[in-house]
Amino acid sequence: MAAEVAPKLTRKDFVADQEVRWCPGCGDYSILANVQRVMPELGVPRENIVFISGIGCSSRFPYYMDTYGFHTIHGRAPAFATGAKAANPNLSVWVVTGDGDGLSIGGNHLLHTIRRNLDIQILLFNNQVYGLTKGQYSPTSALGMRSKSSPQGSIDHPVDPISYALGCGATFVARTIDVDAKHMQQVLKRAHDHKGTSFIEILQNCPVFNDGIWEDVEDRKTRAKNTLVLEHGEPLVFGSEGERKGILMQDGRPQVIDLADDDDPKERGVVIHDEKLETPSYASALATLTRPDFPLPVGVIREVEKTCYEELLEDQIKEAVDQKGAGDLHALLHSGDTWTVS
Amino acid sequence: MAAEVAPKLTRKDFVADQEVRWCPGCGDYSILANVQRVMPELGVPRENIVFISGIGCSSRFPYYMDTYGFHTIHGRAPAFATGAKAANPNLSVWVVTGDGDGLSIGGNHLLHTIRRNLDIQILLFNNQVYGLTKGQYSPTSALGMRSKSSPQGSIDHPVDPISYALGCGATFVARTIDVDAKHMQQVLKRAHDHKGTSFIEILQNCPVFNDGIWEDVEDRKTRAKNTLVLEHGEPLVFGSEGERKGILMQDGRPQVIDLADDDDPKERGVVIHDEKLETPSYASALATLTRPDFPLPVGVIREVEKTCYEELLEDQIKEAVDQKGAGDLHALLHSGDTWTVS
Amino acid sequence: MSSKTSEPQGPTSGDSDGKTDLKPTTEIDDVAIRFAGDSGDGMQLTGTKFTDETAMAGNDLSTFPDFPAEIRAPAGTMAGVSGFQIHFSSHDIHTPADRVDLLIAFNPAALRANLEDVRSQGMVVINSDAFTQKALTRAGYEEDPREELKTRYALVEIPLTRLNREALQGLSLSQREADRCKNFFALGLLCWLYCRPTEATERWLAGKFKGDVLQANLTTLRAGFAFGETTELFPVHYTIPSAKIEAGTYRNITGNSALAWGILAAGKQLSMPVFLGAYPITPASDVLHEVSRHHEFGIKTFQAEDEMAAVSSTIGAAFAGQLGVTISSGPGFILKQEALGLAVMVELPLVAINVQRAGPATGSPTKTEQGDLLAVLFGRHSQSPVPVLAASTPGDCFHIVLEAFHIATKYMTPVVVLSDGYLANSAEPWKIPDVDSLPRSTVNFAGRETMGADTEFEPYRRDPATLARPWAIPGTPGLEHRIGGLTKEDISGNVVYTAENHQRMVDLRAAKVARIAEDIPPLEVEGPDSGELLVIGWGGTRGAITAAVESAREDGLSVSQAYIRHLNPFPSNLKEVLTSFKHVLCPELNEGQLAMLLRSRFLVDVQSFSKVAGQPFKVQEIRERIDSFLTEKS
Amino acid sequence: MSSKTSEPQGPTSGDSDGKTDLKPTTEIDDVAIRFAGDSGDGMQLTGTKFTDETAMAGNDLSTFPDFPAEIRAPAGTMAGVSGFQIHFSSHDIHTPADRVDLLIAFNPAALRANLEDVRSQGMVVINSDAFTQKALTRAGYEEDPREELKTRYALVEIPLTRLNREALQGLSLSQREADRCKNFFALGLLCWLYCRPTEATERWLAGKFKGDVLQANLTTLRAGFAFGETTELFPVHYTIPSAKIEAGTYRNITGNSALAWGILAAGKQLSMPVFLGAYPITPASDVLHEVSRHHEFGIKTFQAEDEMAAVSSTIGAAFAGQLGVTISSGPGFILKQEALGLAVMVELPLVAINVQRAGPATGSPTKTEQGDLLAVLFGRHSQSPVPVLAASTPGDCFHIVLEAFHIATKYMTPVVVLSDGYLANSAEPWKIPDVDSLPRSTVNFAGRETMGADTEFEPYRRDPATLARPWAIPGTPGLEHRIGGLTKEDISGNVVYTAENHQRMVDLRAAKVARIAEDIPPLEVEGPDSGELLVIGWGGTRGAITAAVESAREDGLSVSQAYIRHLNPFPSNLKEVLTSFKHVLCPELNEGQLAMLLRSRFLVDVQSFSKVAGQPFKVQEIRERIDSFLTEKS
Ligand SMILES: Cc1ncc(C[n+]2csc(CCOP(=O)(O)OP(=O)(O)O)c2C)c(N)n1
Ligand SMILES: Cc1ncc(C[n+]2csc(CCOP(=O)(O)OP(=O)(O)O)c2C)c(N)n1
Ligand code: SF4
Ligand code: SF4
Ligand SMILES: [Mg+2]
Ligand SMILES: [Mg+2]
Repeated sequence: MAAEVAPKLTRKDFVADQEVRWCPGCGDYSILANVQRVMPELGVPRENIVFISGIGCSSRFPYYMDTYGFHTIHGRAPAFATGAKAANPNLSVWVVTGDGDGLSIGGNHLLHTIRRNLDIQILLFNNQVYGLTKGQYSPTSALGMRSKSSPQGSIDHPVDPISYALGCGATFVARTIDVDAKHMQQVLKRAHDHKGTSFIEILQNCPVFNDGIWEDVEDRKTRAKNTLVLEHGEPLVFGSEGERKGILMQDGRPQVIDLADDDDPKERGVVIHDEKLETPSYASALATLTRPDFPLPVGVIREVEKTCYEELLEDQIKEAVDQKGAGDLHALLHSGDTWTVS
Repeated sequence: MAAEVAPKLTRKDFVADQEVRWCPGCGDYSILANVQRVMPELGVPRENIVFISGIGCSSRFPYYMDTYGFHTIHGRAPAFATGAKAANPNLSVWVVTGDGDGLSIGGNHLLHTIRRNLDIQILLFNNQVYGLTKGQYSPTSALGMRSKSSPQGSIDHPVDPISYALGCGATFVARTIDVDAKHMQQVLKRAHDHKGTSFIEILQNCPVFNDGIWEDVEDRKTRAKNTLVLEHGEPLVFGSEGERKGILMQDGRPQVIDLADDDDPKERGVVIHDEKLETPSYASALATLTRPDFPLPVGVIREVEKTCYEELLEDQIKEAVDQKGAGDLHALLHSGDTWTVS
Repeated sequence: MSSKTSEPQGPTSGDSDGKTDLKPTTEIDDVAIRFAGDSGDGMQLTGTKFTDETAMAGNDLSTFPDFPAEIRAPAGTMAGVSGFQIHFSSHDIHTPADRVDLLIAFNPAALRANLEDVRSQGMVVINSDAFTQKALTRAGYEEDPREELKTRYALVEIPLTRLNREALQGLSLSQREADRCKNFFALGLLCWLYCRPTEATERWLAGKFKGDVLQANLTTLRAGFAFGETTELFPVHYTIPSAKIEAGTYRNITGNSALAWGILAAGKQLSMPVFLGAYPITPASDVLHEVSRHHEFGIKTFQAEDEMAAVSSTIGAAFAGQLGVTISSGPGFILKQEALGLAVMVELPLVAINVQRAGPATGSPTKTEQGDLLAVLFGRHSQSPVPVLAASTPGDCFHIVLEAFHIATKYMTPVVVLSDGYLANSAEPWKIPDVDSLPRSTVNFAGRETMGADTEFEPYRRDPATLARPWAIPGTPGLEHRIGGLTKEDISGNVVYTAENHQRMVDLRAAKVARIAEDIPPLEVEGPDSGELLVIGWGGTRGAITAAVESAREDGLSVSQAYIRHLNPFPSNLKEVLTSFKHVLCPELNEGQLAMLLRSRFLVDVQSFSKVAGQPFKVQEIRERIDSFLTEKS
Repeated sequence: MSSKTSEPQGPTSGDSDGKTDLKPTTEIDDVAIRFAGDSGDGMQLTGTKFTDETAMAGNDLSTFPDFPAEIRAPAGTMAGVSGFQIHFSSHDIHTPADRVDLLIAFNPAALRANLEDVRSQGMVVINSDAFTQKALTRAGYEEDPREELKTRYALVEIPLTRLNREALQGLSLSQREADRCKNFFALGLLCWLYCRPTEATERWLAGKFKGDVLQANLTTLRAGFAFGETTELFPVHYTIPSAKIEAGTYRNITGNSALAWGILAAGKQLSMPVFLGAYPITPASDVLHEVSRHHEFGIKTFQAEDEMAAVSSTIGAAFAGQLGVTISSGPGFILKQEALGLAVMVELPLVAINVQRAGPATGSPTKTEQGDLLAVLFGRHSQSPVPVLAASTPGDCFHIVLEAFHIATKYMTPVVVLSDGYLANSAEPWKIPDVDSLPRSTVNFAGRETMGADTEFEPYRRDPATLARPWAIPGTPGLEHRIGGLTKEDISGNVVYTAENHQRMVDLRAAKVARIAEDIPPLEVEGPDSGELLVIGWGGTRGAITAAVESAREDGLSVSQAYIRHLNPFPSNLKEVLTSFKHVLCPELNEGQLAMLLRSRFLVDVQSFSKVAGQPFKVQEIRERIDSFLTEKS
């Protein structure tokens, strides 16, 4: 664990001297601001923080953070992060990736990093498009999306990042929205506190190539109606006063009911959110709620405990040293059969 | 669709003239025999059948089938299959892969092939080890497995192939066992009948590097107790006479109850298996049942309908031709601004 | 640039709207201009439209777009500047020109980033409205450069923003919307200045926009034209007589469009369905985009999850009997090497295109380089030979794809085609080929009927002429067989590991590729067949080399040039050509890769002239190297 | 093979069990034998044990295991045969020998697959119990070959299966278990035949097995030894005097163990933790296995999901400040090229090992080749230079890893180390180096203290001597900075796309790698410094070349040899060496890759002698090429 001796830092300490090169209005700006705001609150010395990314607009992120940063190659950021974290478990390692970088070319590394459960954070900016290469559909784009490479509409069924992470055995899975500063900061802190790989899907608007896909949950006017804000131990209730609704599960099938403002959701049978369930089937039910019939769940969907790879790796060294003593090169070279010529 | 004019074929028609080069006792032999037995029953002309594999012991499979076959490179078989099927939708395309080939290096192609839902079959032979490279732990190996590359025990949490396939959005997911001939043949037929990507995990014993990991479900004596044979519309009941048990779901948490031989499982609240549920959370609950507390589900876990990639691809061509007429090279070259010099 | 001035004449625009020309025109034979502004200012579009007009005016031309890797880098900064250069002429030209005669800069950053490429006393047109103190600082100017500029250039300050807004008054556009049209004001002005018609642009606008936006663009285009006619700032305007070009119908084409159309044409010319598997990457993606717009050609496009899947799916399609093609750029291409090695082993036809960009690593994705020649030849493990072709002009990209497919299917082999970032985006007038004159060929799949009734199908029994193995596709009764990456036995294709067979197959694969030389035309020398110096090149540097060598020869130097389209195998007379000259110079946008191949193969002291700066050669650079070389050696 | 026979002597086994030698011994100075059987017959183990005994007997030796790619290919077939050859001698030897003096074949397939490598009139020992009609057919024999064999070889038929069973009667083993021990019967017999001690094997058995299995193996081993003593079949046995070898303590080592131990040693010698990221692949996996057994050295081993993750994690670890090393073989290595290109751009130290195997594609994974030299040099897109070293003997694999790490950390660069399938599995006696004499070095991470208080950290400000940039690792306060694959600005490391900077950085990276030549010892010539012919090679062919050249020189030919360990940059005197000879011949297990480099660099007419058959060179092949070459040229 990083020693907590750093003088109190502020957001500014995390702003790098590089000009930010995203398009005007890009959702990445707001994510950057929120990450910079959260950093001082983590109690991690700045020099121990590392941002690692792949390739994409989103993956330019590390250049703008005044921490250690590594802008790597397309799709492989989780593998670079694995090496860095395994090498030095004291580091606070943050992976930034996009829906293309993380889920198209990089899907395999996401799988294996998640299942190994290193104590790192993975932020996947989902704008449902390849921004940097100027607007092709991505693995999260909706069926039928017209883009430069799909002028007649995409014919690929999209993958849902949350379901995918769950299928990979993720111990921490969450979702938040580029423009919802407070919520994002909460989620980022929770991710940092989680011991294990934290996977966060951040819905991000790309005004240039895919404007408005998240509008219903980004717009303050419609957000309450269209999002289900998850809180551990609280009922699955959404909507605003006068239009509250709750979610039941009937034989594993979710269902929306209307709630009067003075209803006790629990009594009405509304499901109580439980992040800690061992079996991921509840989380996977949440993951598949789709609008317009259901609201979009945001917040921490699942958090469970499992051993972390980098700790077990260090343990192996300790165990080996305990059993055999610290490595002795001379002894190694002379192990087994040797003979001496004089 | 392939014309069904072929003369009645037999198992022998599918036996290639190549010497089979697996170790004595390898589970792959039995899988091969069952696949060869099923082929004549599919009603597909032999010349339309294509087996495509990656690299691994399991991936030698195509050499032994007297059909068209392609032994490709490590991990990429689903991508080769995608090209072959997209090019010629008349072909019956079978991918053979291993836990290393399919889930280690090849995890990404599995994800994308599954979500695109081409009408192909993917058979993943899971022996929880890298056989061909002589016994390293694989992504499905249990935590703690001692192998050549993990002499102190593996420290990776394994990925569950079924959960993974579900997280990828699979439309057909099943599991069967190398030595259970009848069951495997049924499952293979179901997979072939399914329109879309069928993913089948086949539990396979590697007597050389990982002997006996599936023994409790392979051994006829213990199989009934340790497997839950799934049948659509039937209750989740397992065990044999005098020791029947059923599975309930309480708040999304599975639970085993004892059943008297004359109990009506339905009345006792035992879950009725439903392959067709739209939300995959039930299937994902099944996927995570682990022994010894629960039996291992075998059979078709999920089968739902979605459009197939190769059909939509053909439709795009039809649509384009309908709208613009068949491509005219002269017209294309002269489209837009041209000028004539004389 | 020679010029002759004449009195005001009639309308030069194709419009017969009765406008009369109010100012004298000067005839010149060669001009290069550059548009420069923010990434958001529409410079690429403006340049393209001017290019179309220029082409219609009958000039020879060459263009060079140069833009940042960011989608829309920060407004007003050097990093965000996007440029488009066009060189047009009444005679044959080969490059977008080393220096421009006119720069139009939309803001201070655009001025600062491009100024050094303006010829001395060239014209610099700026949008004076954009020269605020803040903008100057953002561009990195410590003081206003305008005064100083006047000493070295003909500076023309135009309040572009204001003039455009005024022109659009009365239309119901927001100011922001109106401002977005100002590039068309500039375009109108330049069309007047160089007596270009505006017809094609107006037609294009009408097809693209409607209502107020259409009206605004048309209005400001015409306002710009009118402004030229009336302002005191431009005393003359210029005509550039049309070039003497071969008769025919022409169009502008970029390398990427030509590749895309070549792919579509291949399906027609070989009468087979085409499968394109690709993963987007700059600067290759536009090929995927363009092909995707033309499914009516029966082509299937597959946007894969990554490059490994792109090439693997393509090989899968080839296995299933289609014309497979995959396209990428350097970083993506090298991810395909393992699968291409498999294609070499299983001997399936396939075309793999690499539109090279500047590296190493992610490098400078929108910049050009010729850095991948050795990588495509030798980047697979073990001995894994493939034929390699390189396109040399945008239009050549069309024909080269056809040729590649011809070789691939005739010899049953993957073929690599090289293009580069410069060719990809540059445009040139292209004589549209007569479709009937394009090469055709037929692919013969193996069939049961060609074999005796009881014979086993032998997937590696070769055609003695080409050494090609048969292409037997799934769906063919009786030819069921297995292929794969393990060492294949000669003829039977079974898996064997014996030493003799291994060697034999290595030799056969090498011999097959070498044999392709028989189909390759001899290398042509431009200029005398022998002499002091041969300048040899390949790929997109052809234009610059040609221009430099021609100028040197005009100055009486003994210099010829040759350019290699077929990089593996080489044309059979290559040795003869090389040894007919006292010296050989090889300019490349890499550290001497072709030079290395030539030296090792022929033991000729080929001298490399290397530039790896993300930019094409300037003609002058090559010319100077020729001069200094001849001086050193004599 | 020279010999001298003497009368029966005392015990030759180290055991002082009072056995006396009943038969005459013949002294010979050089023998090669081969064990051959099914993959399941334990040939590799038997060979290894015989090797250990031979080493203890003080002979120089060289081994060559050759086995199928399948885990346990079908019993009794040619495809399933596994062989182990050992060459041992009382003098210095360099190769496992071209032909064997004795073959012991456990079944007809083993006989058929190996017979052609037995020298004329050599001894062929067979397990006669295995020569059933069925087995003969399975091996592909149409008739029993034994009669015919006798005319050409000294055939010795032994009922091995039966003798072994009989020896083990009384122990409670199943017949199958008993049969599994028969390789130890054979081992005992051969130990008797060549007067080897059996001590080490007995010790090894005692450590490995217990109870009846231990007993059985010991019993049959001794029974085999005794059988030799008593049977009529072997009238004499042989002693091979110990070789005159440099004083020191020795052990047998294979190339793969040496690589693994080199990796462990690197951590010690540079006093830094090591991180090994790898994905299993034949023939490189054993390095991962061996290192994984030694976590007590503080090394972290990471079995990645694929090669991209293997190299990426390793670069990540290097970024975090560890000694990163990644290992693979050809097909896996080329998947790492993109990430290695990034390592070149970000200039982080790293060692990437490629244990080459026979290709192309999946090829013949257990066979050897030197096919990847050009791929490791040029297989990344664009200009992406890395230093390349190649090991030439199994023991050299240890030292080369140390050297690679030294270069990597001193110059801040990824370094490629080449080994091959032959070196990987072959064993040789290796003089164990004195740990204190191994090179040490210290890595200096950048620290805030080395900078002025207000200065910005400049990640690309280079050490003027080495051109290395500083290694500033996360966790260091005040040095926070960003690196990545986009073109870097000199000194600041910021992202820029200007032409001058691009060129400067390309030049700097090239200059840095070129500068490593200053640390490289000059190329040594074995034999006269000048003359008729220089035979030049690299990597695992060194032994065969040495043997061939020595024999040629013994026969009075003017031949010298040199071998290149440093393939990039080359030793600085290389040109001088090459030009001191009239002719240069370059034998390689590829199609002339080093030859190509030498020809292009030095314009010297280096002649390639190429073999690509999945097998090492035979000494005789090279010798014949030398002879024919000198005849042709004279
Ligand atoms: C090996 C390789 N292939 C392809 C590319 C081109 N490329 C760069 S970013 C990108 C997609 C980025 O999409 P996403 O991750 O969604 O990022 P966004 O730009 O939308 O933030 C692609 C295809 C590359 N740089 N490297
Ligand atoms: C690019 C590449 N990397 C690594 C390998 C080595 N390799 C071959 S098969 C294999 C693992 C196979 O495991 P699995 O798929 O489980 O097959 P099994 O042998 O167990 O049936 C590996 C690592 C390879 N052939 N190619
Ligand atoms: S292209 Fe889209 S994602 Fe990329 S910077 Fe611009 S707005 Fe943001
Ligand atoms: S190693 Fe295992 S999986 Fe491979 S053939 Fe042998 S028994 Fe089967
Ligand atoms: Mg995106
Ligand atoms: Mg396996």
